[in-house]
Amino acid sequence: MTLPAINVKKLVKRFGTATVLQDIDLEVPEGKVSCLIGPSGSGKSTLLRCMAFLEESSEGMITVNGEALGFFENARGERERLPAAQIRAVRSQIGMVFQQFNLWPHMTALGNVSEALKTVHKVPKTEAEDRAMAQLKKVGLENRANHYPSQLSGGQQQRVAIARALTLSPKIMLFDEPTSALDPELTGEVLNVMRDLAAEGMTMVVVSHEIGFAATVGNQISFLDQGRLLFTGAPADVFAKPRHPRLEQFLDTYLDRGASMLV
Amino acid sequence: MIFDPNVILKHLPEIIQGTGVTLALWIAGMAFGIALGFLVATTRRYGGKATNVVLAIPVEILRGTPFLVQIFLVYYGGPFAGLSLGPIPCGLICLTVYSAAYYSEVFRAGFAAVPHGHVEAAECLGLSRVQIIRRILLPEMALIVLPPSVNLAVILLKESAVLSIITVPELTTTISAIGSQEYAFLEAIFLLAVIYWAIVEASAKLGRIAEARLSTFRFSAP
Amino acid sequence: MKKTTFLKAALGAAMLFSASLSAHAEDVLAKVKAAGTLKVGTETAFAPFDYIDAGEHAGLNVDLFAEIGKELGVKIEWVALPWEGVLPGLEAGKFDVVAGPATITKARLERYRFTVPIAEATVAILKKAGAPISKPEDIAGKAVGVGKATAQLAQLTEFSATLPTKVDIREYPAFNDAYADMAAGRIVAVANSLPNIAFVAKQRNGAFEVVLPPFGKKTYFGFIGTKDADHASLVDAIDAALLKMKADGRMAKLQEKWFGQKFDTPDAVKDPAF
Amino acid sequence: MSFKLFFLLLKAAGWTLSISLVSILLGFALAIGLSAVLLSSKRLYRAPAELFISFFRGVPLLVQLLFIYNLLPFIGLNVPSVVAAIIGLTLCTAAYQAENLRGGFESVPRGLIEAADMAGFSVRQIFLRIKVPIAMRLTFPALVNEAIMILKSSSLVSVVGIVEVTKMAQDLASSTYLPIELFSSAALIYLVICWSIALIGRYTERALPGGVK
Repeated sequence: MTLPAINVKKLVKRFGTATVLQDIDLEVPEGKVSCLIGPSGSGKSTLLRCMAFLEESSEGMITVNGEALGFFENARGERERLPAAQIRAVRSQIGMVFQQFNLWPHMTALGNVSEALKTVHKVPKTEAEDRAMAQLKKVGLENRANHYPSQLSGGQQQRVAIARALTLSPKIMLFDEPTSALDPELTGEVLNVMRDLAAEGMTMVVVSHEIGFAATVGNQISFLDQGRLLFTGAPADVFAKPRHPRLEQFLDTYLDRGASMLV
Repeated sequence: MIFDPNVILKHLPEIIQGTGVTLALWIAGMAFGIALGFLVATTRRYGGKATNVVLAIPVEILRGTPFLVQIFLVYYGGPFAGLSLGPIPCGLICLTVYSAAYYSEVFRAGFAAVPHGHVEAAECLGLSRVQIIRRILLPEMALIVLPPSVNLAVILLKESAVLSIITVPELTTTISAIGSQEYAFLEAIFLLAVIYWAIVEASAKLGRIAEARLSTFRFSAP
Repeated sequence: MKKTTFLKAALGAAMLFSASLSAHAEDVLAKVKAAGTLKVGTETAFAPFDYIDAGEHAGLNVDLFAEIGKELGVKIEWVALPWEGVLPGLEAGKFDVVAGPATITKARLERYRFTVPIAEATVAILKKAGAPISKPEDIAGKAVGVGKATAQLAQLTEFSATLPTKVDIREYPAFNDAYADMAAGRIVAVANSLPNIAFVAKQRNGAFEVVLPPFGKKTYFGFIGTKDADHASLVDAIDAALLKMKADGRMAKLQEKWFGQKFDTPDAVKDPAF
Repeated sequence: MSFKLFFLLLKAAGWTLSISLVSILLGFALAIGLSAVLLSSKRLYRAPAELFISFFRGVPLLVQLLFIYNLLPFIGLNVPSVVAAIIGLTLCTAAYQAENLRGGFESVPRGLIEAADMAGFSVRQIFLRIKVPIAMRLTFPALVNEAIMILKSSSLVSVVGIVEVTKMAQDLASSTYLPIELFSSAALIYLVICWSIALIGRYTERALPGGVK
């Protein structure tokens, strides 16, 4: 077996006195789609944000393709913070898509997608915009390139945000509830883009309430509840009955009953 | 040039009196201004479109011209139009009208900030317009308008120093007169700055306390 | 007691810092000549010495300083402030000399150095035409205007104390404001120096009247400089220019132009009556 | 009232406009620096900036101007009237603008910065490319208001010897005895300028690409 794309070991995250993640161990396989599901407040978004080092874990380690992210264990076995440049280097392998899209409102779609190439990687303007345009084309928005975020629908904004993450050629894509801020009729276009991406063999970690997506596209499902990772497995195993009682309760309570019948 | 605090101590009674005049004019002007401003804002909101536009004109004129020019116009122009006011009444009237214009805008914004759904809910329950204003809009507005009101109060206090130019015997007038009389110019400016600063800081502090008190009545985020 | 001492110390310390930095010796006349401009501070609401005539700064001071400028070989740069700010401005070094002019008084001589007197400054009453005032004493109990921080105010206050009922003294930032208020009817009279009120009465023909005799002691107007050694040569030079103008008749001509009469002024006032 | 008097007022309005404009711009530059200090996590850095803002927001402009004009010479800075007026208005507006900007920087949505973080931006790049443009847009209406405030406040600079519109009207009123006409005309001039600023501000705001919702 190959090295996991992301390896989470004994991860603990505390906010003040509240422990939101407790002893999380998780391997994200390369080239596969891993889904994190669980009720609100279960810690799944926090776990994803720790994988992007947007949250700093309190204990434990995360490695990305074998390289330590944020913290490493020094010779005396103590946790130590890596220098900022190194954190940036490891993080450059990761692309992130947010629930609220987080497009920069003062730039056009093309500007959003090409900005990091120009600013961070010093790619010449025309080349950066060509590459950005190619990504926009991939998400089907080449004709919206000169629109500002405020002129785009939620679904279009999220597709631009995906294109923005993809231009930097990440090895891993993290999706933090990418469709939950969208009107139901707009979720399809985003999920389709994600499906295409999965088909290309992109390593993806998806936090989502879209159980249907998780069940059909996901290769690995992890169920979190109250800060603990209850189990991880293939969709067929996870959703097979008899289910774990907490999962059954989750499917009943947080989704409409129809959905639980589907899976 | 040595700073001489004796000058301040010698004239303490006058300084206290001048401070008193400033505080009295400020608080009275503000109280009348809030009342008049509220009246204007309510009339503009519920008095129909024409009333709204007609009342917008004086409000915009008052907000678009310097307080000093307004005072000059009333104080020196007034007698030519049959309105001969002494410095204190003139100052009080100008301060009132000026603050009313600004407070009316604060209240208008406050009205607008109350979610329309809350008013609709009250309408559906059969509350009258006056009841809606008293029971729904005002309590919700209070927290919204408090911070800009405190800011405005501070601005008005500072504007009141301008009244010295038409010889209202307030703080600035009193202290600068002492400064000239005693040839203690720097002491005077210094003292003026310190007293105003102290009043402003104290009222800002009061405003923050009021805000903290008021926000405890708010049950949940919208 | 302890509190007062602390207050004094704290305030004193704060100001001492700024005071310690201000000492620097330099001859002002040499500086003025090198720069080619003499900065003169004044207020422009004191007709006929300094006032705004249809937007232009005019008056006896303007003419006199034009001549002084010629004598010293420098241009004149005017800085117009409210009167209350003029003497502080002089002390802060914002200008080299003050035109004003100011009444030469005992109190001011202690702090400032005056030039050769340029006119008489004796204070009298200007009343609104028809007001029941026929002699200075009639202002008892009435509202009388006067400029803030002026010698005229000091003399009016002193005169008021001698009257059976005190005068209702109203202080104005400038005498112009007092005249305007008299026109508006808020006060019935203004106390100011004779040359000023004679000019105003003439300008507003019929509306205002001068009440004679003057109630104040005989005093004179002079320009004001500071007493320190740096400024001595400059004030000396201005004095010399003024004396020269007195001798060759230019001063008298200008007095005629602005007051309609010439004043018999001494060459120096050492011991003012007030 | 003759046209000549109105023309004199207009001429004086040149001072009003130029002093206000220079002060707004200088104040803005100073405010950017101040707000950066205010956002610092070190209390030691923040304290002097907070004191500065508290002073210039707590003391009447009239007193500030006298302070600057008469007190600066004692620390060896003897500035002419125009400079004193500009310094006074600049410091005053900088204090207000710095507070606005701080608020603007603080309300740049966290997620926009995270997105830049994920794209590998350095702290400096995030500040220049993301925070500054967004904070500018957020605070633009407040900036327009402040410009109007300063324009009106400039009516006070005659205490340090500048003959701007208000002082000119006062001077002319005392020799022509036409206070109503002169002060109304002065008011009209202020109104026209203020309303123009408001109009230009609204137009510019609409033209700015994509505000934050």
